[in-house]
Amino acid sequence: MIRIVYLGRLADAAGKSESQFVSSSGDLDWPDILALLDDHVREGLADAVRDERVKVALNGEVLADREGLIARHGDEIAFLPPVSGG
Amino acid sequence: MIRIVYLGRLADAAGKSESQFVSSSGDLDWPDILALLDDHVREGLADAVRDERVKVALNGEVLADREGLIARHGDEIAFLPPVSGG
Amino acid sequence: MRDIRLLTQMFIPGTLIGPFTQANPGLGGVCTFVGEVRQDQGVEALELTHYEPLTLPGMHSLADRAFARFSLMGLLMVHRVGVMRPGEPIVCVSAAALHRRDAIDAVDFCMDHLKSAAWFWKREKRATQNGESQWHWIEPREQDHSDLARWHS
Amino acid sequence: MRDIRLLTQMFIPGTLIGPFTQANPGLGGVCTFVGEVRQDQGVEALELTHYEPLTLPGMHSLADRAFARFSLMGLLMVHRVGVMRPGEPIVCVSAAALHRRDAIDAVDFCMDHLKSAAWFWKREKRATQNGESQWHWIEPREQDHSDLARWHS
Repeated sequence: MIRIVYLGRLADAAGKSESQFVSSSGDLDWPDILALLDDHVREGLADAVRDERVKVALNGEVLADREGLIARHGDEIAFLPPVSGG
Repeated sequence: MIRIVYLGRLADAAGKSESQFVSSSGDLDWPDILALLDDHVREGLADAVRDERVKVALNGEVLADREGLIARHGDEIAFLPPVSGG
Repeated sequence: MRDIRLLTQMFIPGTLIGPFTQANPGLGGVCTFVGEVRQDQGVEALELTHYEPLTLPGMHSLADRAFARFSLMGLLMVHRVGVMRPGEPIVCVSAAALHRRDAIDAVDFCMDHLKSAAWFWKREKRATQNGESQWHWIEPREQDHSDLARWHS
Repeated sequence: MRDIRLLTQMFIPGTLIGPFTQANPGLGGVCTFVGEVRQDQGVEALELTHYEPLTLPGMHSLADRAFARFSLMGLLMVHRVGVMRPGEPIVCVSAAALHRRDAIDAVDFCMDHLKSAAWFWKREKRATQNGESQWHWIEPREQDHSDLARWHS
């Protein structure tokens, strides 16, 4: 099972704050995950996540190269839009 | 009667925190006051007050030109050395 | 003395600052900043979302940088998450040092980073024309970015 | 809300800051600096002398300049005079504003001016080799002058 967490505006875009996927075919790479977002969460979510300002954390570590992401069973992925303060 | 107040190090130089003078001959100017300090308060006090960094207040107003000071009966003069913080 | 916390419940800054000051005997100065939810026209509530695995470690890393950059005796950094009402405190940063410059600058540094470089997402619930309320995400102000840039030299 | 005071007796900053914050409803942030007598080696007491006809009007004039320079809702400026022991508070400046930048900068501005441009004369009572104690006048540090110069641009 792989857990995906949506923060800030992305929770609105996803319509929920997290999803869980069971990967029957093993590891998931970046294109696999974007496809899952559009097909199983909400149409357009993949585009929202593609925004260059969205950072990706794997198990609590922000990835320097998000497109190199490989998610395995038990992993937690977080999509982090720009922080908002003020 | 004219009251003179010594602040900071000048209270040490004067050996007291204030003096009072009765001016029998009317108003006192800057040279009169310096002479009084040396003769009636403590030798060397006039020199301490001549230090350019010492400011002079007349009745609570700091004088722009201290050497133009004229003190009259009822006036209060304060000698203000550089302030000290830290 | 170092005290870094995320709080999910309302807090009273005075109850943190007194003990913090006592815990740093010999200090020369303490600077404290408390931020509250402003009573802006029509704002009914503020919600701060965080991501636990990043937000608290990020605050600890910020505290490390403050200790490395300034001569501090102690640092208190407390941030609320969850839903808050106008007038409630959001953040309290307090720095104790021998000299005021370090205490004041450390608070300034921490606040600038908490405001625009910490893992918080903020939205406001505002009244609408028709009497209902809607949530709106808040973007950092330009001022927040320029404040932050001061520390990069 | 503006509260400027010279105090001849020991005070507890928390008892001033709580009511001050309450007196400025709708604020976005409050910054507070409290300076205490440091527990420096051998220092037994600190004495602050003031000249009443200049010192308090000078603090009011400083408050006027802070209100003119920053967008403030309130300013609290309390300074002790007389003899103080290590650990006792000397000064408390608190500024309330809609935005943190104004609150923090106003406190910084007031502290820099109180430290080296206000009418206070400060001396310390220090232990000597032979077991007696002596008073020593304190000069402003070079840092105090450079801190003050920041505001002249």
